[in-house]
Amino acid sequence: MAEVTLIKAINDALATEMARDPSVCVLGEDVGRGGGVFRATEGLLRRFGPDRVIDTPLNEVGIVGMAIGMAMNGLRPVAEIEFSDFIYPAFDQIVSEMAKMRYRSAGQFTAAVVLRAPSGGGIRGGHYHSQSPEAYYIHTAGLVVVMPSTPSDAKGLLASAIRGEDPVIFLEPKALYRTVKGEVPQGEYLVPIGKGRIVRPGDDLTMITWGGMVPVAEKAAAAAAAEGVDVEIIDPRTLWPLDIGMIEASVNRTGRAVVLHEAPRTCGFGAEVAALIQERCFLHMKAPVARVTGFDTPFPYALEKSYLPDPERTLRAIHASMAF
Amino acid sequence: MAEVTLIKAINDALATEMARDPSVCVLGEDVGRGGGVFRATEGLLRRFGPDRVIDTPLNEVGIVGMAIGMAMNGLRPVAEIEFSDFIYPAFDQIVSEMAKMRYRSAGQFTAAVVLRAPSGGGIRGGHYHSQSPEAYYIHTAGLVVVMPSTPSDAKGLLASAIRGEDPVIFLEPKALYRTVKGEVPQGEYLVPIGKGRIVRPGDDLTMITWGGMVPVAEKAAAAAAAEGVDVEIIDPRTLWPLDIGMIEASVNRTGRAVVLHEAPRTCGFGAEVAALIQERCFLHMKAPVARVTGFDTPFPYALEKSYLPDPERTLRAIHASMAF
Amino acid sequence: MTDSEILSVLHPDGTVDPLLDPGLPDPEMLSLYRHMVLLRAIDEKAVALQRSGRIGFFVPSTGQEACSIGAGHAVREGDWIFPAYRDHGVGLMRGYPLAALVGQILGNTADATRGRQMPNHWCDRSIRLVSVSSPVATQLPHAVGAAYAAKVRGERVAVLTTFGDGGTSTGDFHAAMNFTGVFRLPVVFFCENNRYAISLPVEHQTATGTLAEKALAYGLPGVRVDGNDVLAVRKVVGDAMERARAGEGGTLIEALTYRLGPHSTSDDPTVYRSEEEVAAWRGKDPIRRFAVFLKGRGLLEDPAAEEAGAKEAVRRAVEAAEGAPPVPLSSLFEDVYSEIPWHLAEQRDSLLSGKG
Amino acid sequence: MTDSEILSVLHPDGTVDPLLDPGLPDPEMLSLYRHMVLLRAIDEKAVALQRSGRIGFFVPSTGQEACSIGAGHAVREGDWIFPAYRDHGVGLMRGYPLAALVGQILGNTADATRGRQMPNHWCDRSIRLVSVSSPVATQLPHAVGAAYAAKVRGERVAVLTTFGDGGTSTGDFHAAMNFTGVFRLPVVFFCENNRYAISLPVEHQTATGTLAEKALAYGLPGVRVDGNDVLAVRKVVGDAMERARAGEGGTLIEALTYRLGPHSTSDDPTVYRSEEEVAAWRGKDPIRRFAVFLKGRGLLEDPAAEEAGAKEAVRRAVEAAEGAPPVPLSSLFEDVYSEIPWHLAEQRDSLLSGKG
Ligand SMILES: Cc1ncc(C[n+]2csc(CCOP(=O)(O)OP(=O)(O)O)c2C)c(N)n1
Ligand SMILES: Cc1ncc(C[n+]2csc(CCOP(=O)(O)OP(=O)(O)O)c2C)c(N)n1
Ligand SMILES: [Mg+2]
Ligand SMILES: [Mg+2]
Repeated sequence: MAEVTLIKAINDALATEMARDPSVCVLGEDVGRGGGVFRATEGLLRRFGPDRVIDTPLNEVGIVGMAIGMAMNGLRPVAEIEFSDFIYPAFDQIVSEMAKMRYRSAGQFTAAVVLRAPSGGGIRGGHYHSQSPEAYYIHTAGLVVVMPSTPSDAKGLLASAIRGEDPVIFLEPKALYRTVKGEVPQGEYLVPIGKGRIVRPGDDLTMITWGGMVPVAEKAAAAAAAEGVDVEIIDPRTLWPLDIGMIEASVNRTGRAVVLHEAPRTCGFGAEVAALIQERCFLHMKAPVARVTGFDTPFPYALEKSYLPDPERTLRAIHASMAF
Repeated sequence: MAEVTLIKAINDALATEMARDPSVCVLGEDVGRGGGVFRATEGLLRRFGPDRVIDTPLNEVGIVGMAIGMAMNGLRPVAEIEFSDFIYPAFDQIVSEMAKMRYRSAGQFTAAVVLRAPSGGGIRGGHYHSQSPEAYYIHTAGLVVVMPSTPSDAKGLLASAIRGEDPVIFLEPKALYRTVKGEVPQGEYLVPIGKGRIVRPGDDLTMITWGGMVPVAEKAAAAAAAEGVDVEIIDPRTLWPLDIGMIEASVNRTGRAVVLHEAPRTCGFGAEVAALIQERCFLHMKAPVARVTGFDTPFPYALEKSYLPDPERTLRAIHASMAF
Repeated sequence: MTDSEILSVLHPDGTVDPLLDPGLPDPEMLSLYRHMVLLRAIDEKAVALQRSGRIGFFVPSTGQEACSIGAGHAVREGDWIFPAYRDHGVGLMRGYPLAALVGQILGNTADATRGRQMPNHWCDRSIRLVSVSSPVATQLPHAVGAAYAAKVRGERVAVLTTFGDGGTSTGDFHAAMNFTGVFRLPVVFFCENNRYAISLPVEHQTATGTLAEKALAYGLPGVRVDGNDVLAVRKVVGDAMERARAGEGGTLIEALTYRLGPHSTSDDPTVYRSEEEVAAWRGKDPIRRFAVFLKGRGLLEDPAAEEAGAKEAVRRAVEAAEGAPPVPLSSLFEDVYSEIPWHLAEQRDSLLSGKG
Repeated sequence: MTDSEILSVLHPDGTVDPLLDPGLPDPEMLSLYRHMVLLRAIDEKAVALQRSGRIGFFVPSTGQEACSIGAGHAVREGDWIFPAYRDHGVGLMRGYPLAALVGQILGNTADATRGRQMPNHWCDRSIRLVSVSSPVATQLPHAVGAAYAAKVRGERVAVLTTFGDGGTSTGDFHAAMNFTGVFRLPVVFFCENNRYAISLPVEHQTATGTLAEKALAYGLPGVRVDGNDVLAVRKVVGDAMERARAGEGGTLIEALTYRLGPHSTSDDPTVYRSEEEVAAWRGKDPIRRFAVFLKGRGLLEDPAAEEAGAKEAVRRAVEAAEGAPPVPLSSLFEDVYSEIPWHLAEQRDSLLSGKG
């Protein structure tokens, strides 16, 4: 197995699934000749041709709506939205159509589209190239929301999303595209939807985090370990439906939980995780579930570093929880 | 003071503010000649003329985007979206533009638009005439989110929203448009943004609810009272920024909290309220914060009555909390 | 053809323009007529059901029968239909059973879609009649995607999508038309310009003289047709579908018509339309107009008997469907995902057990 | 004027078409030239700053200077500007100070917008230069609203909004054009067709022959202009702004141009464009073309000296602004709302106290 970047793993998943199943197509802005602004679709046009690697006009309603129609008529479209910040023109197509097609037709029609979008901060991108929108989609019944944090998970989860029968919002932590490397199995490889990953086992406190915050959690946990605090890190990978069993078991054991995410705090996914934990683990809790998150402001440009949770802020939350 | 319906109170607020301030305009689909599909804008066209009561083409991007531009150039637009379910084509204008205009221009430009939209279930409207979308907007930094549950609050809060300097998502519980009546002060009347209302004082359990669920909570509380359980009901009225002080004081006293809302549970505003309460009132809690909510499905037509929380389901949550 | 030319086939005196006559066999013409009559009978009954509280809501198509029936008749096996809420006629003409339609309205176990949506939101996979949505025009981009899939597989099929004059203002229209032009897809955009979007007159919907000319902005042809003339609609839609199937790309059709009734059972059209205007259009009733022609041809004898027959058929269908049991509570939690995840299982169990 | 006619003023030999010459006084013409040269010098410096890591990102307008400078010159006091990210030239021409522009790029306390946005996202209330957004074309409906407000107040002003060929495909374009037609608003839609939306050639963006003809779908006039001819741009935009101010409604202008550099500092255009194509357009450089004319008129002697002067001005501006202190941490929480609510006060306090 080769060590590859996360973006290469995405590219690998796309190529592998397209080679396996001729109904898999990719579409979006600049995905063909351009190879994708992050190069996720590089080489696919040459290999699979313009019928399956579709450069679209600049319109997200068209991209998502067309993908829905393709899915209804036997294809398996993987649509790329250039940045998750630019998905909103298609929000109606996502929440009113993609998410509800199976339900409203009682299963006669489905919209098993995979919508890939680079997400999160870390590239000095300001307001519109940095946001973390997962909560909007988790709140929308009918959507599966996935966010990998390692190359192998990226490959395996994307392949599972493509083969699945549900619409998937597949958020890719762009900060990690080229900064993490890892071994990725060659050829067909699947990671199941709905199963979390224990990034680091630990006994004293459970930290739930995902995407670009996983390396931050690891640093904070290492620092805590040096102080004798043993943090368990859980990356749910599939944000919804959440692997609640893994979290519950951990928190029942540790009695302490911190949720760490980039998105603004209020009504972020951290709120849901906190609500679930206190509902399910109430009698085991030694401290309130803490949230370390982006602030409730638009994503700033100059102060990005202060906006994004870092190992120090995370460590302070660990301290506060341990000292509660 | 006359007893009027909630929809009349909305109409009254619009007429009063338009009479007071010539920069107030209303715009939207069918708001002029049609008088609004719920008749919220009835009579305004005749009284204030077509320059200030604007029938727009069928395009929500246009409605919201135009309202933003009007606000930037000195008007105070109140835009109506026919149902909150039809707001999504304009989601990009709301989250990328309206919510961020002040921040990104460091206060040079603001988009103090009031976006009114009928919201919630109760009219046999199925998927697209019944949803409760508040969480999307609460999660979006920069927006004020308001939802009244009485005619006087509807009038006073709408007037405050129109006079304020921030963009407001003003959700109107359509189930209550004609089913609740109440005394409404005549002429200019303001209810402050950001202040909750204690609907019913009580000592044993705090119930936080809003919009169309307030009457449900009242029924459940009455039933609980008959069993000797004294429920305090808080209607935040402004969902965000939340009147956290009122909730904290109550829960610290009662030690028990139930959040009741129509929207789907996962990542709903109930999750945020639960997360905040357990963060702030941890040592006073005698039971986990419970959530009574719509289910995590698209809004159904035939089974609407089972989907929406009712006094029985609410009472069961009260029992469970008391017995914890 | 110039933009403002309006194609029509049926002359007021009951004859037809021989150059434009689609030349349908007699039984087909009678079938068109009978479906139009049935459609109107459905409207009448559904509105009555709503008035008596037995259904929640209804959107009638009275006055526009020539549009949906004419268009529906141009759809062939293998073609796809992405209709708007007002176009039950298209499905009906394609074979969507009356019983199924009535079941959907009632939302009980006679509804193949399990009471999930309001009346008028039908679908039937077996005839590629796609699930209707309430947000205006969201089906247009789906039509594009379905057409794309058919095209890359080399299928000789066309995709019909229908919508109103208001629909042309939506972003979905813009996206779908543009993608259709760029990818040269077999999509027929059938716009029923009934002159109003709820209360908004079409003159305030857009500043163009016609809706058809909007096609040019996307490199597509645009055609206008008399929407109260079922043979003209059949002809124009049939030609466009044929072009589409032949790989010659999409078409925008503007059918000029009028809704004689309210927008929906929630609407009071007297607020925004004059009696005279409605009366003038009532004089152009598409069913009566077609009947004159059929009588002249000796194909129709007793319109009143046809109407009575249709009413009776609808009455019987409603009677049969009304007896069906309500949808089970557990169905609330199904079809959200392909499998029921833990959180929905928990929510279902707590509802069914009377706990939550 | 036919749709495909492309208005141009500057002849290759350095003369002008006397019928179309906007007839600007000599100092104004020199000012146009100097702003074009300055614009290019800014691009060069900003790209260098990005390459050396001192700023995060930049969008150059090299090759399109005639568009934004020509359009900017047609804007008068009281008019509004809703620009796209590539149009710093419009603001610059209207008086947006170089120092402010450089401050914005650097995002420190020299930035009037407090480092809130990426480079290229300027604004200046004092000249009604509205805050640039990244999502393509979202500013178009805002322009409509601002024009509406001006119109109902009876102000004789025009609103200019700028965007690219890709922008015509967005839903915001469709909404804004249609509303402008319906409400007859004074909005000038200035589309810089630089032939690419990142990697997508305009032929794949839409199937129409021209972008200008899209105007007809909204009852608006559409005009094409040579976008590398600053006098032609000035003329066409000036006329459209005048029509707008006179209450005659909006116009869509398609300026044909080419971006000589990358889409942004993150882009590698060699992936999707040929060297020959770029070279051909380099031969049509709008600055050189204008210089030939100015020399012929005796208004310009030493282009190299002009360029050197501009570079020096930019260098000095950057030097001055680079010394400004970083924006304070507390500013992160300001301007979200008109007042700081409790939750932001808490978040601010915990950040500033090093607690949270
Ligand atoms: C996106 C969206 N906005 C608003 C509505 C509310 N609405 C329902 S029907 C309608 C008018 C549609 O008019 P038109 O397209 O002409 O079709 P018609 O009803 O006349 O057949 C409106 C505004 C909606 N359903 N969807
Ligand atoms: C809604 C939206 N989708 C996608 C993007 C990503 N994106 C940034 S610029 C661009 C191309 C714009 O092309 P054009 O409108 O021709 O303007 P140009 O950059 O050529 O000046 C794209 C797709 C975006 N900014 N906004
Ligand atoms: Mg209509
Ligand atoms: Mg371009």
